[in-house]
Amino acid sequence: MHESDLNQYLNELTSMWRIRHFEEHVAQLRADNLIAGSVHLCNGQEAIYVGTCAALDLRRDAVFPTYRGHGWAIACGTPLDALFAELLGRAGGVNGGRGGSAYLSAPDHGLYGENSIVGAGAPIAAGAALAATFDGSGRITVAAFGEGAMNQGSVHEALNFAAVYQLPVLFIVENNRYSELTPIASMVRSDRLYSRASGYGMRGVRIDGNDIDTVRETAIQAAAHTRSGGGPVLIEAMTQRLVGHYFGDAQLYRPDGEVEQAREDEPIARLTRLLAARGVAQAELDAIRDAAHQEVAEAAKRALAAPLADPSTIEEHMYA
Amino acid sequence: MHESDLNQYLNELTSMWRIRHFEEHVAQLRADNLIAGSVHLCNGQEAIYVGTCAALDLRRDAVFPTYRGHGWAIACGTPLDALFAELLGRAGGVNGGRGGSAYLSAPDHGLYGENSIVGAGAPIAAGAALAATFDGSGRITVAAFGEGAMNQGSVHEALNFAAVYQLPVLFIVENNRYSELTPIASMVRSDRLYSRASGYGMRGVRIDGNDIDTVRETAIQAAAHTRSGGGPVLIEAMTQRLVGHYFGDAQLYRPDGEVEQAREDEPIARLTRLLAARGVAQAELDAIRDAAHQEVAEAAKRALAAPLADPSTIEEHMYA
Amino acid sequence: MPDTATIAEPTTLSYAMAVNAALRRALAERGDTILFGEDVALPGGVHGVTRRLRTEFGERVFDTPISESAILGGAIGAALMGRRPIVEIMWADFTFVAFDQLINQAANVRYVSQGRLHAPLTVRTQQGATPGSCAQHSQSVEALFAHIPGLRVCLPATPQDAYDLTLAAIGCDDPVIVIESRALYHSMKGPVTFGTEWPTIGGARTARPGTDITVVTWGATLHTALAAAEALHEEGLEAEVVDLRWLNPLDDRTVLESVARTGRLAVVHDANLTGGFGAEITSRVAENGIPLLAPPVRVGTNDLRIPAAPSLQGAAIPNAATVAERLMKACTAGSLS
Amino acid sequence: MPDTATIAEPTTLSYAMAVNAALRRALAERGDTILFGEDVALPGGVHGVTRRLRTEFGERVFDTPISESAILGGAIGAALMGRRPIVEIMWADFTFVAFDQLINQAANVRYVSQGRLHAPLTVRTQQGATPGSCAQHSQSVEALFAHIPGLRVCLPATPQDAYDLTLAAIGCDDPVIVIESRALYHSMKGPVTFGTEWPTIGGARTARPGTDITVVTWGATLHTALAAAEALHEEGLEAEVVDLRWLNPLDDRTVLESVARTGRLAVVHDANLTGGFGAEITSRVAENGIPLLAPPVRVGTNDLRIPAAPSLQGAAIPNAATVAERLMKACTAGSLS
Ligand SMILES: Cc1ncc(C[n+]2csc(CCOP(=O)(O)OP(=O)(O)O)c2C)c(N)n1
Ligand SMILES: Cc1ncc(C[n+]2csc(CCOP(=O)(O)OP(=O)(O)O)c2C)c(N)n1
Ligand SMILES: [Mg+2]
Ligand SMILES: [Mg+2]
Repeated sequence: MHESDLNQYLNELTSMWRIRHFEEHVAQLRADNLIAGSVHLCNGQEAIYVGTCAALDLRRDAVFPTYRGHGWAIACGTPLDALFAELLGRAGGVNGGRGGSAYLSAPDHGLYGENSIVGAGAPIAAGAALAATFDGSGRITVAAFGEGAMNQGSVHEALNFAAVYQLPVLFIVENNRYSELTPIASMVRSDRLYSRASGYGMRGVRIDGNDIDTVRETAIQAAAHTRSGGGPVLIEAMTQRLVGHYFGDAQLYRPDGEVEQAREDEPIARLTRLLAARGVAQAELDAIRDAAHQEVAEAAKRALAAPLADPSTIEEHMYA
Repeated sequence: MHESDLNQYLNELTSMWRIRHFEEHVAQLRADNLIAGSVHLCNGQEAIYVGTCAALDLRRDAVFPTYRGHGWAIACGTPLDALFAELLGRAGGVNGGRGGSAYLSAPDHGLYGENSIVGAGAPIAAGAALAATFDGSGRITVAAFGEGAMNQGSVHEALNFAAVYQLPVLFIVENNRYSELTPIASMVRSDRLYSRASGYGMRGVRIDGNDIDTVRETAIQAAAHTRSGGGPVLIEAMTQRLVGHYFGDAQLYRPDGEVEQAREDEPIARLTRLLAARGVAQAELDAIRDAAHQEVAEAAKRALAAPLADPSTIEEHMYA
Repeated sequence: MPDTATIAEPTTLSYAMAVNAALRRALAERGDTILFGEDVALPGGVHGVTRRLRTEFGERVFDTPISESAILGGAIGAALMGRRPIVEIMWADFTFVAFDQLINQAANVRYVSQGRLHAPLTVRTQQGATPGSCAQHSQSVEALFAHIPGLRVCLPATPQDAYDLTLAAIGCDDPVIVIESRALYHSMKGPVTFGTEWPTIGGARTARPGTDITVVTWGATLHTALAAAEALHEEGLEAEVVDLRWLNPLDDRTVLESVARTGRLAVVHDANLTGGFGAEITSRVAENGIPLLAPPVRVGTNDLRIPAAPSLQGAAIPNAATVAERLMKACTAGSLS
Repeated sequence: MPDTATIAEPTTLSYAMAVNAALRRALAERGDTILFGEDVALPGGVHGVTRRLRTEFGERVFDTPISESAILGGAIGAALMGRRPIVEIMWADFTFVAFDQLINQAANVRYVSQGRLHAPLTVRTQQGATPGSCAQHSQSVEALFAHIPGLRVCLPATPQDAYDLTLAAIGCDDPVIVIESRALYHSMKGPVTFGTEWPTIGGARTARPGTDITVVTWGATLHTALAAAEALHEEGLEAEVVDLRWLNPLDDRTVLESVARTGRLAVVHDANLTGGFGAEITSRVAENGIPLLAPPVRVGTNDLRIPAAPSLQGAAIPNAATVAERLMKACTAGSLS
């Protein structure tokens, strides 16, 4: 393995661990009622975020994920302290606690906002790409959403809108098989969702979303294609979540053994096996995991010590 | 030609003339300001209505067209007097003048209602088909809309909804090339709209919508397919309007010669040529045209003589 | 669970299970009902409100794609054909992705067809902020529905009303929006009498009698208002609390009659003030010329988006203490002229 | 057309062409503007409001698919990135197919991001009934927008305001809904002064001074109210007519000040009464304790769907005669207590 390839893998492993540990901390904070309300964790889907962001230039590109967006936020480089603080309702959160887990943004890091309305981010991402056709920025945008969102009218409109103007946008379908508690198979007759792209005259591919190499290389190609005016691309990334839809989901709807199998197939386990097979020492792999854990734990601690959002500020920023 | 075939053709010619004359009368009444507001005429698209209705049993089936729905209403058998009266704001209109040209219904004749919101009738038609899966009626439903409506979110949702439950509904796309004043080519990247059907796991076909044989036979097959539980079918019927989007449309957006060519290709001219070629006497063809004209003219006259909708009734029927 | 239809003794149920009991009765007694929505069937609803109904009623209860326009349009179409659909829109905030189907479609059916068609569908949804809920999952939007002629609108505030109003909605031959309270689903338990009659729509309820001020409210805010009334009581002031229950049909007679007695009016709601339904209540009292001892008061959320952080939500949305303070002031305010 | 930006002498323009002049100036002076919607570019709009803009401004003006969610979402996304989009939703009734993008998306941007993001988009639409217009193309829905914190809302009633308010909307750094009047597009002509300043948002206008009653109105209904005021004048009564112009920001001070002088209040709108914005105005006057000589009056459409037939529409929607009659009664009604 080339040294640069190895470094890339190790960085990706770090990034994925950072996300995983973040989510595990969030689960604990939620269980302890230090975080209030619904949280949607992305454990198991990390390769999509890390792989895609490798294709982006986040000083100009813009990412529009869903409520399940912590992984995107971290892959974009949003500071962990400010993310924890946001979920914990602290003044120092990326949105001072106003957004919360499911609707936060960090535009300084290219994260133009989670969205808690299924499908609603897709036309907004298309619009951000539309701006690029006027402002000479060379920006591309990413609209990320789940497979269930493919049945929402706004996603359809966004796909056609992007196709007709050949907008520089990547539609990333994070196909984790379930929409809340219902399997995609019971919500569509044809589950080859990427195949809808051709009806819009748009490129569509299905990939293994748990393989960091595949995600990264697909994203790099697709980004180059769309950035150079080739039009939008739809990437259906197959993955699985290792956890419930939201914190507290008992997952009774998942068949026996599914989660166990998913633990074998998840991207961190896969990259770890790959690196071990290519001769990276177990100690080094463990050190990466542990360093990420420590980074996350310290960020959480700092956020917990920070002051809550100040109620006297609630009237601010309603209008220009 | 078999006598039964000939009779069928002659009936279809009569029906198409009835629609054409109706629309021409409406245009005149609108020009004379006896009809108020927007009217959307269907001149040139008659084969779609007459051909499809041949496949329906309107005692139980249900049709959901758009504002461009006079042709559907007539093909369903709605009395001309009551249709004229509706457009003229008369008490005797199918909806007592409340619906008007663009939003009328005549459920006694299987016409469950025009719709003036682009795309909105599609999920409603799917729902009417859903009812059939519970009520044992054997009903199928027709959702008819223009090619431009294919980009509306509600149509997308309806197509997927119908596909996933294999609902007995036909989606008829009346592709007349324009949406109001804008050509479809500038609103989609791929103009093979029927090809979107496969993405939903649904049958989709494109047909010559100006050929009464093709429309009728396609509709009969599709109706049998969907009535027997085979699932929804999308039929993209290619046609052209001979007139503007609405009354008063100067049609500056249409290229030179397009309307002239359309007059050659329109379904009445085509069926007339076919029948003449098969030996039907010109006099008989003329008589059919004239009889339809007279029927329509008399209906218009009766409707014009009828009383206006009574303002004192406006509070009625708001609630059960 | 016992056969709900024949029991006269009250049973203690959570708000969520009271809705469930109503749905179960409707599905059992009315063969024309069908129930569908996102996650309502096999999973039994993300809040558990529809649980066991799929098991009991089979394919009349089914899960849908995430397609609110198809859900609502589908319900309208099925209703036109004689079914009596009950659908769930998981959050009231989500109705806006498919608002057309309610405003331009369902609401028009009966009137425009001169009564030849009707659309007896029930849309169950829920609203309100709960700690941490984001701005897209926290709004109180009843005023938008209440401005649409043709839609019936109710907001049950107790388990008994969750049961009764749900049944009344299902029995109604017009489209009804039932706005439930997520906050109350599992936190509020109370006695429910099932009765044998099928309840009908409409009618406010005087939740607490009083003489010093009339407090009009609806939905989960009732409990805020009742707590505030209790605080007033400790100060020797008696607030009469009227739970509207139905915004359409609106029982303004109960309100007018109460205000005529107390001479003071406050309206309390979680929704933001400008254009909230409190304005309608205040206006009805004013235009009916009911003499007031002091200007009427509206208590609601200031015109803000809803922040997620609990500390911020707490400051934005009326609570018992802030309401009590406003009521106290209203009770002691001077005469109008 | 002359260069609109530098002319001080008033020009006579139709309402539609006044909007057109504002759009033209915005596109010419602000390079960050883009304009899109259904049929707005090559065809110049189904009502001709955007004509010639495509020719003059090229690809910054473009036609879209029939996809209102994509249009509004697209505008939001472009606005987030520094464009200043102006979009048309052809009829206000059609906003409901994409209402989410306004309520849950555009309205939240600034507040939830603590001002780090903002969405300076202008949504032009038009509303009202015209003879024969169907129930899905006839509603007056301003109250729905005015209940949403985060959205600015205006309704120009004259060519001058069509010009000024459009520019103010475009210049505003928040999402603005401009509700135009289809009925006025070509029927109303008037003087327009272009000015050199860029107008800003907000501010009611006293369209007619008077002493006997304050009549609050907005949008095309202004002309109904003015005609009614003229009829009153012939009876010796002087109505002061306040054209709100902006429902958000709401200039209630002008209203309160006028009512304090006249002692009587009527609100007139085309929208249906229950939950209409008239309720908000009536409530503001009541809760501010402005003494009234008689109960306030709301004149609007009864809570009906809008029928298409002109004879029915005429009976449903307020006109100068019915408004004058109500105002007359209000002016002569006895004291409150
Ligand atoms: C318009 C709308 N409808 C319904 C919901 C409720 N909801 C939240 S997440 C979700 C499932 C989405 O599934 P999918 O798109 O596959 O994404 P995933 O959660 O699996 O990442 C639903 C139905 C919503 N937030 N918005
Ligand atoms: C939701 C919505 N958006 C826009 C319109 C305005 N509008 C009316 S007809 C029409 C064009 C529809 O074109 P198409 O679907 O091809 O049908 P056609 O009129 O050609 O029959 C448009 C945009 C509408 N009525 N509803
Ligand atoms: Mg999923
Ligand atoms: Mg067309």
